Amino acid sequence: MSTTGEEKKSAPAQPLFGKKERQLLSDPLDNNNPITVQVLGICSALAVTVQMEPAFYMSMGVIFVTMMSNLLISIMRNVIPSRVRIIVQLAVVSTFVIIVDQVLKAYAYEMSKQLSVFVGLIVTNCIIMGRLEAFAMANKPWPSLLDGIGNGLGYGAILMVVAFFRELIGSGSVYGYKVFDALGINYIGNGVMVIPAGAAIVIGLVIWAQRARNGMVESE
Amino acid sequence: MANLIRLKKGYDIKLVGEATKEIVATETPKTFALQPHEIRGLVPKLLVDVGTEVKCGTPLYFPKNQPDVFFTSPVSGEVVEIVRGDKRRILEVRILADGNLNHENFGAADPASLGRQGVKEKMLKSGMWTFLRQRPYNRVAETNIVPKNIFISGFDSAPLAPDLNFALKGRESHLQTGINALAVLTDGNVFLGLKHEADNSSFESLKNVTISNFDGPHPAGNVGIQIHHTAPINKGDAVWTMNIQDVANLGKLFVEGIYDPERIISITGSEIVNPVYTKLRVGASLENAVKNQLKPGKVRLISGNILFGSKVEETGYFGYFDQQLTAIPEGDEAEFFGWILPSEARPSISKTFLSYLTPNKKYRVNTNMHGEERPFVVTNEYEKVLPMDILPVQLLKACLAADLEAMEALGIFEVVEEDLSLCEFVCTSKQPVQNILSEGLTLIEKEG
Amino acid sequence: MESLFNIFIRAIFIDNMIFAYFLGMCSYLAVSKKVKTAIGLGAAVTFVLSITVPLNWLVYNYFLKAGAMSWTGITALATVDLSFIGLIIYISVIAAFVQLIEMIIEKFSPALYAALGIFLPLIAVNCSILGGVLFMVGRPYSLGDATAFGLGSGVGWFLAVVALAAIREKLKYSNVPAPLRGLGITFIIVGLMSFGFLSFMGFSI
Amino acid sequence: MKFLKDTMDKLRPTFSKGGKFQFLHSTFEAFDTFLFVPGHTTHGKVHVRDGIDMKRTMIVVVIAMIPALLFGMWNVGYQHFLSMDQTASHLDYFLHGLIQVLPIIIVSYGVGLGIEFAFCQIKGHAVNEGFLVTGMLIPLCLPPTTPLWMVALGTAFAVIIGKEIFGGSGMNLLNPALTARVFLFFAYPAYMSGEFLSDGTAVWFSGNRADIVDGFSGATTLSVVAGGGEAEYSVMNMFLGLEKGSIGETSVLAILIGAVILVVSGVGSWKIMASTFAGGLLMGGIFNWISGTPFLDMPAYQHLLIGGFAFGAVFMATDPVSAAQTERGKIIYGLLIGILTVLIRVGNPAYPEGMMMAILLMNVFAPLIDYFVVESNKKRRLKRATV
Repeated sequence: MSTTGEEKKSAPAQPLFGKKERQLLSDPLDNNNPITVQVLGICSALAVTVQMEPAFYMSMGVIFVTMMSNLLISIMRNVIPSRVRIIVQLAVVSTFVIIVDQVLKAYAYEMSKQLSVFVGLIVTNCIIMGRLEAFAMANKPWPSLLDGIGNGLGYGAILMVVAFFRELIGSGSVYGYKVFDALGINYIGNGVMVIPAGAAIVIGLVIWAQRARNGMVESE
Repeated sequence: MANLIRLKKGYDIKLVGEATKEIVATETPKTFALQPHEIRGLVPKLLVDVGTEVKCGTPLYFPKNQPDVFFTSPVSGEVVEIVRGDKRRILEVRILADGNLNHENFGAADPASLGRQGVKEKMLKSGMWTFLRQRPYNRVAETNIVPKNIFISGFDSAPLAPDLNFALKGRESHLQTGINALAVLTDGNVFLGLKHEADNSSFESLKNVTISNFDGPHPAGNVGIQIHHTAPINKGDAVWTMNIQDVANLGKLFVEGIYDPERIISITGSEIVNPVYTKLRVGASLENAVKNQLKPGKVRLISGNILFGSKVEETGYFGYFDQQLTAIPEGDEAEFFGWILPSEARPSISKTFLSYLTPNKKYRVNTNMHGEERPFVVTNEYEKVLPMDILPVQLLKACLAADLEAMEALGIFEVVEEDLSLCEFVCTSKQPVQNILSEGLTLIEKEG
Repeated sequence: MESLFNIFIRAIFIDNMIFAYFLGMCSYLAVSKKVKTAIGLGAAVTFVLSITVPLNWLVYNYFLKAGAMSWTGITALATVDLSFIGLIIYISVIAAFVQLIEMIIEKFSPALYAALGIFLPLIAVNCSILGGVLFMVGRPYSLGDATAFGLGSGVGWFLAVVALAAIREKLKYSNVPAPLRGLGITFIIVGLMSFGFLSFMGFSI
Repeated sequence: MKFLKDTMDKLRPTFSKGGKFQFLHSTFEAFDTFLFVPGHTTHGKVHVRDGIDMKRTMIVVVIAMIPALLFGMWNVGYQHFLSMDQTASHLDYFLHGLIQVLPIIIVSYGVGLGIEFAFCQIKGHAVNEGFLVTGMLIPLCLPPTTPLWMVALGTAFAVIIGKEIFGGSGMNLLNPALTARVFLFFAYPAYMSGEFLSDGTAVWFSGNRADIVDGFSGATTLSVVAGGGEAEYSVMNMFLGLEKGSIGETSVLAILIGAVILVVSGVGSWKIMASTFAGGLLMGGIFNWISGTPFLDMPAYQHLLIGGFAFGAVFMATDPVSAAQTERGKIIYGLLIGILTVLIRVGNPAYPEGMMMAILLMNVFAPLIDYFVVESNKKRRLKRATV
């Protein structure tokens, strides 16, 4: 399912933000999006998209974890015995997740309550393990860091798009701001967008729109 | 002794134009033709050319993949034309009859004393082998195998079908010899399916055969249905079938040493002036048989019955496996609000027409589709007319999806196009059921 | 005090791992193409969930939560709160258990093992398992409740995956717009299915 | 008629390939085949086809729904006057209901057909007649107070998400009408459970729609029972349908007339209907046996008379596309619907519309039921081979 990560030994002297590096950041946003194209990390993505705010915090958490664990694993990649690499990866990821969890609890308690178990579940988010396996284990720290950020961003972007539609249609607001009220429209929130079914349908449509644009077709 | 199998599912389409039980002689036609494409997937290799003189039983061509099987001339005369279609595919081998009916002599013999190899050789050489059909796939029987069983249906339940008991009256000894010959070919049984509580006088004294009686509407007379209920085909099995009139002709081969592919057929249908029986040879031009017989107007002439037959012109040729001609009106008129009005009575298994109040009425049907093709939607109509433990819709969908594994598991080996013809008739979605199955069979025969 | 039956029903339908929380989606989408494999993985998930949830309940209540270790009688341990490292512990318990299951399946059903292939190790990182444990920790469940919840969650996941697999097998004959094929239409099906699973909303007997 | 046919034939080239209005080809064909069953003839080895076609099948279902529709119209008026403690002539009741219900039907058909035609046009398909039924079912299963824009939204959702993206009629997973109903139920629960008075601003229709429907809303029989069982309902009224509820679902009598039409014509599956009723009775009986709460004690047969049970069993569950498609599967499917309906109803008195949820849930599981039926057929064949 994962596609990149084959560019193992790149030339020694290379710019910090060459074309390749920019691609590492931008590809996961669109054509190689972890959720809609790589089909990774869908697990916990959708449960927190009723509103944009929690989705934003969630995205930040995931970006932090992908970035840091990609970096750390990449640094350690040559010393990890392949037999125990999954355990090591899990340990590294869990550590960062615990950091995120504790930070949220300390500085944004309400939000951490709202995200409930989903912060903890970042551990099992396939994006992270997927990128570690597919990229960080085979690449140098700097590209790995970028790849982590890129995929975190790609994940976050989808989360935010889905949350945008769900919040707008479901509650008539954008990031908590009641747009319809501001426009003087008496908007009746659509309850379907608030229940999980709404998330699945919206993301289905987002995938449709994206694939219709980039021409990707799954053979089944 | 004979066991009785009652079938509830099925449907008899009652039509006007049933043949009266008299055999009217018609003049032997001038031209004959064999049409290789009547057998699915058959690629012929010609043995004759334009100008070749042939006798009745002279080989004309053989299938590319079965070089020891000969299709032989049904008549004596001269090959006058090889009609070809796209990519030079051979459509017809035409023979001009000389009117004398000279036979090749294959020599009379008792099948039991000839042994399996001897019977086989005689059948192959004379062309009688080609009337042996092998299931699965309904192909020409393979020469190097021994079939599990051989099945013969003793009645035809199709609309307006000929009464085979009537057709075979007086041919009991040929029939018995034919059965004896078939019995030599298999280690299993020769099964004969008869219609329950009907006049079976031509068959009652037959020996060397296991008789089962079937009771129920069409397609009870289809040999495929009978196989399913007597000794079903499992994966890896091969069984053979033969039309009962051809069994009698097979007997004639052993009794008299000649190949004589003639059948008593019924000329039927609402557009036939005088529906009767007549004698017709395989591949015969129809012109004499239907001369002065077709009513005016747009008429479709069918070699075979309305559920399994080929559209032919008046100057066309009689099918290789058929035993009836049918003529019905073409139905190319659009019908105003035809889908909502009660409409004129027509046969239907649905009860949305008034016709269901008069179940015994006989109809004059036409060839209109009565609707447009749609995806499979309505359920349970195929099941009503297929008296087999087979899920027809699922099987057809597997064929459409080219899912070999599912096709096999759902029983494609047990059916041939003919068995699903009623499913196509009843289909609300107007699906080409037989074509779908046919493509499935072709695919699985090629891949499997 | 909820009855075990209600916890069970709620876990299957209302708090369904797939339809309410989208947990375990990766393997859910990957194995739901054929009913046979779906049944295999579904059974595995059910089994793992119904064992690891109570197992982790014991771990949490006797080792991790504040004051959990008072049973040891060691005063130094009596006030220790280890719940912050819970994540790592739970994951380890799950991983170890899955390893065991994998070995058992490999030994007794090579066919199933071959069919599930790479998905068995995935159970360890199947979010529904960890999710089940985390939900359990967050709720005031007794051991019995936790077992009912774990089993219910598993059954819910099982039903969801086999139903989707049957639907996708049926969908082979449909004519879905090309860009929607695969992931897109599957998500929409999941959405529509989740309507059905809301049947038991507010259910209690 | 000849003239009409000639006109259509003359127009055909304009809409065919190369014609000026080629892009409206599907639409033209839809109208043509609506007027005339085409003169296509058979071309395979089967030369005669059954007289039945999809249009005819669908129209039979629509006809079967007409008694429920007519009664529903009358009942809307009757309930209105009843709530205002007035009486009027039956004609008044009916006319009042007609004014109320007709716009809903028009919106449902208008939006649904519009989308359907558009999709067919884009994909170049023939327009399918499946919506004939859906377009009538949607109004029948909605409360008469439903604002028209909700009808439009629900219909659009059902047709696009519920059907078209699966490839159109015959491919859908859920019953489209039910999809619309459930979508609206979850989107706007207050409007759908009949507790909401339409406030006029949310309605397209002349602004004073609220006046028309005033008093109609309120407790349905189900909510009366649910609310504690001060049984102010009579079994006879339940059977006749003199009670509040969705437009077409109240009168068991009218629905049974439809059921007879469906069963006699063979268009609706009697197996599904019968097994659904049987399942409801079975579960109701079990609950009677347990006994304890008003709902548990409600006689089993009464479960079949309320909350759209009959309507669901006859018109919704029998949709051949979303139901189980194997014969054995249909019986299991129906039984489970009946059982689940009563179970859901009794398990959650605040959420008594168990019928539609049960059907929806079984729509989801119908392919699985079929799967097992098909597998058992395969196994039988395999077993036969090894014996």
